[in-house]
Amino acid sequence: MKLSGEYVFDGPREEVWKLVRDPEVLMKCMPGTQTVNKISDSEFTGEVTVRIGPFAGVFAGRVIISDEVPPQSCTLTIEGTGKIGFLQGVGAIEMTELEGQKTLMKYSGEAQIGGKVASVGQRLFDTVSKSMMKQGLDTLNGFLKSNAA
Amino acid sequence: MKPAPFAYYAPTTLDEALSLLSEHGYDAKVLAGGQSLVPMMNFRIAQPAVLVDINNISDLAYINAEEGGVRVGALTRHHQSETSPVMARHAPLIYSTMPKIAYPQVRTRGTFGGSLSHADPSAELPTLTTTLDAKFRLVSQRGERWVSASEFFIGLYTTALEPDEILVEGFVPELPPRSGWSLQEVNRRKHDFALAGVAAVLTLDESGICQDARLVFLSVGDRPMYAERASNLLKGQTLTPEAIRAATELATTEEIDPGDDIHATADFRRHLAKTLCQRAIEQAHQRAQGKQ
Amino acid sequence: MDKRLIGKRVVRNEDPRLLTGQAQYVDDVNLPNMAHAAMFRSEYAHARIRSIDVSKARAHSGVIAVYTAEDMGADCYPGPPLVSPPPTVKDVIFNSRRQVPLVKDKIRHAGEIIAVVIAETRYIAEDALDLIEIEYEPLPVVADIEKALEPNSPLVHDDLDSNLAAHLVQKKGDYESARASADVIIQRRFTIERGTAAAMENRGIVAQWDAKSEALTVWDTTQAPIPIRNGLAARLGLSESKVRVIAPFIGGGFGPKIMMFYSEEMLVPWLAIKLNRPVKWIEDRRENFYATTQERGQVHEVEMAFTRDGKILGIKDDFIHDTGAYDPYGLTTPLNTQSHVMGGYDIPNFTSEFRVAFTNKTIVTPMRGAGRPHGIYVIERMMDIAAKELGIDRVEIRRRNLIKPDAFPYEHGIIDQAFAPLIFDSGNYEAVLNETLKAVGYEKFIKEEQPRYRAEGRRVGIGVLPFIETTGVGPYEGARVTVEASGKIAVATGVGTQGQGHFTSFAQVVAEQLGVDVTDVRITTGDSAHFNWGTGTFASRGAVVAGNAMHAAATMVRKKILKLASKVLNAPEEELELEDGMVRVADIPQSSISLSDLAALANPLRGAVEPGTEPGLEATAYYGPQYGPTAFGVHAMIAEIDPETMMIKILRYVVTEDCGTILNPLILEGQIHGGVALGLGNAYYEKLHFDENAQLLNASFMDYLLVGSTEMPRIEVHHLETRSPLNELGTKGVGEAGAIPVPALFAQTMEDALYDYNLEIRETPLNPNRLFEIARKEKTA
Amino acid sequence: MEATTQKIELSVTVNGTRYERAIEPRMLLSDFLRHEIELTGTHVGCEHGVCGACSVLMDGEPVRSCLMFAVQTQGREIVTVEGLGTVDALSPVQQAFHEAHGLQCGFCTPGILTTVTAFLETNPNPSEEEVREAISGNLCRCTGYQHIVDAVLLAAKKKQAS
Repeated sequence: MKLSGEYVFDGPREEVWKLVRDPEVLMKCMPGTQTVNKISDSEFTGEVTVRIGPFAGVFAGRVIISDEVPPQSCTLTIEGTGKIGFLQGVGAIEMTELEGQKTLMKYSGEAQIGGKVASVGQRLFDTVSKSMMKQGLDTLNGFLKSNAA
Repeated sequence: MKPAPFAYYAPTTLDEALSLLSEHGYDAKVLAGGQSLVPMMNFRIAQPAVLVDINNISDLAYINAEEGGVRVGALTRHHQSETSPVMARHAPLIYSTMPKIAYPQVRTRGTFGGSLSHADPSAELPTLTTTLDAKFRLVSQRGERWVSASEFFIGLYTTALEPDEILVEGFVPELPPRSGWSLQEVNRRKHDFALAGVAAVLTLDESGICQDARLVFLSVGDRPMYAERASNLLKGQTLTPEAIRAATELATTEEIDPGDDIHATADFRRHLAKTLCQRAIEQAHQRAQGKQ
Repeated sequence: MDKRLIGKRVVRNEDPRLLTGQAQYVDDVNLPNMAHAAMFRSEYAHARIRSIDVSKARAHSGVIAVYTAEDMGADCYPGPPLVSPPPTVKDVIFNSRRQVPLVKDKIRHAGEIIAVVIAETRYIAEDALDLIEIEYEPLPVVADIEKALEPNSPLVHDDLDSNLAAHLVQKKGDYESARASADVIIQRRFTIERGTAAAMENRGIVAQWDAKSEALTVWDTTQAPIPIRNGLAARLGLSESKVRVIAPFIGGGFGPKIMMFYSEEMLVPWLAIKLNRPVKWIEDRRENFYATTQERGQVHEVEMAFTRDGKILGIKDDFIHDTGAYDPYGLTTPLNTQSHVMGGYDIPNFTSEFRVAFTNKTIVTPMRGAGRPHGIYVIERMMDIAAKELGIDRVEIRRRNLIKPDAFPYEHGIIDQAFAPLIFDSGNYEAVLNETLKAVGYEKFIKEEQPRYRAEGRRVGIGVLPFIETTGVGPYEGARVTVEASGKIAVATGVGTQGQGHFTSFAQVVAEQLGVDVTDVRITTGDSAHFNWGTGTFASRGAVVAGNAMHAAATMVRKKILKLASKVLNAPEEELELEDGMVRVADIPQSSISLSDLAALANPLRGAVEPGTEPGLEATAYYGPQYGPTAFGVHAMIAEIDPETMMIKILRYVVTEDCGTILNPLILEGQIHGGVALGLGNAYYEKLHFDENAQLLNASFMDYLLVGSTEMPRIEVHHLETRSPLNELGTKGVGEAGAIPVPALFAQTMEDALYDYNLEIRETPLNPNRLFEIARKEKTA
Repeated sequence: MEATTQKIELSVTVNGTRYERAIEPRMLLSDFLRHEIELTGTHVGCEHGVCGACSVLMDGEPVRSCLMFAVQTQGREIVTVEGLGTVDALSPVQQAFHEAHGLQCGFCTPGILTTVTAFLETNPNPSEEEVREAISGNLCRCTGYQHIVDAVLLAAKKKQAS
């Protein structure tokens, strides 16, 4: 499943980069994150509870940051495994400065879902991934604004 | 495929049910018809710790005609709506759609309130109630409130309901005179979830000009997609083919957000939405003119 | 009075029990102290197991045992090959790799079993599955059959140097010369994707071990109880006489219920012995999508040589066949494809090379159609394309090439799935075509109706095409017919039954010989305690092979009856007739004896039996054909499509079938209806969607679309009867026929309906989305 | 109010017989019928509410027994295929299925018979299209539905005549 889009952050690129570069922040941007553990500067793991209506699942998550070109671009690798399935995603993000202290993020990536949840819930992936992406970016933007405040 | 264990309550009054929800919060799920919840439980992709079965609460199943519309209780089974003369008279869009929803054995169990609360973006009732500008009464121990359908549906399986609230009834306004309606869908098999669909209601003035219009799409977003701008575009217009095309174009290029799945690409869904939107407006227009 | 029973629309003997919930299926077996198994299956398609910890599951209340491959020890070894490659074909490459009961180290498809939990209830067993902790090392996945055979592909089986499971070439005539002399050469590529049989009953096994008598009883949803019995006995070190396999009523088979062995079939009986408790395992629907075998994935590169006037000079078909992670079923399916790719046509030159690829997907074994729909799809699509390119009417080009009635037996000179030469025994192909054209009103539709529709802007198309089906292959089946003391007839055979009406059609064959009512013949199928020999129900062979064994045994019993009655009634055998359960001397009705009395006389309690005679009115007979008869049919369809939504409505569906002698038209029609329903699924609804990690994205009936009552058109069935000269009854098989031509027919009909889009369909199954994409591409091209 | 994952006392009438059992709340009605009270005529084909093989009548209406918990049938009346007729006395619907060859493997049949029995009560003289709608929630892999449709139409005729 391909996932791509754009998002405008209400803050300068350096600030957005700092947040993106902080896997702990990234993990927290995943809706439902319970715990975060640092493995290295560019790798974090954590536990995420995904809740969508009656569906609820706990996933062991991992985020790895690579191919960094600060403060412009990087690659994110995200993994999640749980009793009801697993997810693997690789995405490239690229940021450009906009006028008025804003930042445009372009992202494009590919996600693969497997296991039980993939086998019976495929109808909803696209909607779920889009909405989780939006929630995550909104959260990131929220951090940005609260840091600025 | 057997469900995980859960604690089961079968309250006989609404107060008891609300108290249970208040106590258990996110851990609890309301069991109404169960036609969407129980399959998820059998697959074990839903494992609620507590089920509050509201089927034993009396007085929640009714379809009553009222001034300006029809009041529908949350436990009204689809089969009741399908066979209700009151529904046929006051909410023909809902009435005529009921036979399309799932299968006969599901309609005997599936409920009005359950379908709305589940908020599947491909289900018909959320779309129809949004189209008809219905409102819902949500009750908790903290009190009650009325929420319009367009504010109720927030996202995928996500509504304005708090964990301690139950949708107890809906009020579906009756369409004024010179109104027409239509639901157009494309389904793989007749009773599957639509690949794309749209409901339209129109009201004409005495000279035949469109006074009011609402276009709402299903299966092309994370909730019923109300094409507000396209609907507004129709208002004040004579519904010429050009006007219909323009509204369709606006709605299906800017006001829906279709996704890919194994049955259809976003591209095809958009194409279907466009075809169906035009057909829906045309059919609603015909009906408004008393031609059908 | 008409004594003929064969060919009559007799209602079924088995119905009353099935209609009242009294028929026993495997999941209905309920034994004292029975434990319930649930399988812990891999979610990954290709992975190494790093570690597994079942301790929490073992400790869970209500859990009796948990076994991994390690716990199973030396008993965990692969099943036997069910079918070997044909010894009669030269230069076959075949790498036999078979599934194990429990996987120890490397997972080769999602759904493979890693551990089994046995608990007091299935609910508890499933709870315990959630407590098993496992760590995988995911490996690169082989999902695509073409990429599987590329040099750098990851390997499904590490000990092989590629994913090539098999390779085989067959030739007839000299295709290259034919090509050189052709006026027109047409080349195309076709893809056919995987589906599943989805019998309404999932698989299931119940095993009971009696330690004191060392006897094992297994209830199994198998189509082949005798081979399962023999294999289990060998595997478990038991005498065959101590193992009883019962295939009771089965809720649909369609091919995948014949396997040697499913992992669970090896596991559950082993567990019952190990635990000394009856164990039940019932597959659930989600498991069925992973663990029950599937079929259909192939990619073809085809070339055909024609003369200008549409005569076929030759065909070259190279294809890749997907066998999934293992290949226990040999080459049956791709061999069937090869033997059907010439259709019912007189094709002098043929060459076909197939490669079978291992992939990280569920095992492939034959399912209803079994490679035949692929062959027919290829040839019939090519005929349509040729008709267009040569400017010849699509019916006419077929007519010019069909095998003529005087050309039978028609020898193809290649080997088919039965390891026998492919020979078409008999047929009257053009007559069947003509009958269909008449029935569907082809001429009138083309000349009058279609232009009218088109003038109205409606896209209504017609399709007509023929197909062959090789059926009724060996090796053999048997039957034992006994006249019981009650005068009723007991019949036993080794084949299993999954809804084909064997209790009735076999009864008709026997009753006709013995002059009794059909309801007085009681058939036992699929119980190894009742009949010791047999292979199974597959390849559209029940009515042909077991049916002729029935006929042979009944004929022998008839002789015994007449011989004994002649003595008792003191009348020559020629003057005796069997009717209403009596043997009568013709024209002297008072001189008669009932079969009941005769049976008692044949099995006396005192006195002497003449030396050299056998007691009782009983006979056992076997029938094993040299090669199977080939059935023929033509299907026609008229359908409308909305070019904006690609929603279809089938307005007419006509079938003319020639499967030789008809035993029971009611049952025959039912078989065809059901076959067409599956075929329609394969044409437009049913596709298993695997992603690039070989994860199945539609493992439920929500997303895997079986055709429903609101989608199925009414089917008009017509018959022609060209008796097969190969067997006494003159029968040919029909079980799979309905499914075979439908995808090709559907494609032809869609192209005709969407005439102004100039479609060329080269894939199946289609769906609205794909039709939309193809149509848009062709329009912009 | 006491709620629990512990067993609950259930009292339900099935085919006119009252059954009382202590069961877990999560036990599906289909499993209760098949394994607790051993009425194995009701079949389970998918356990996610699509195939319809498990359809039974609750208070006269067809329901999916795999999508109900048995505890939800407290005090209700259930009719399964075993309650429609017997081998020696088939119900008119069963008889029609026999005559029209409306079944092959018989696995989906019980769910269809219960559904159709209820359907003909409310629609005694249906059109073919209405019949197809009525059984649209029942999958059959053997028959292509044609003989099932014929059987339902025949059953309607039989019932009208009697």
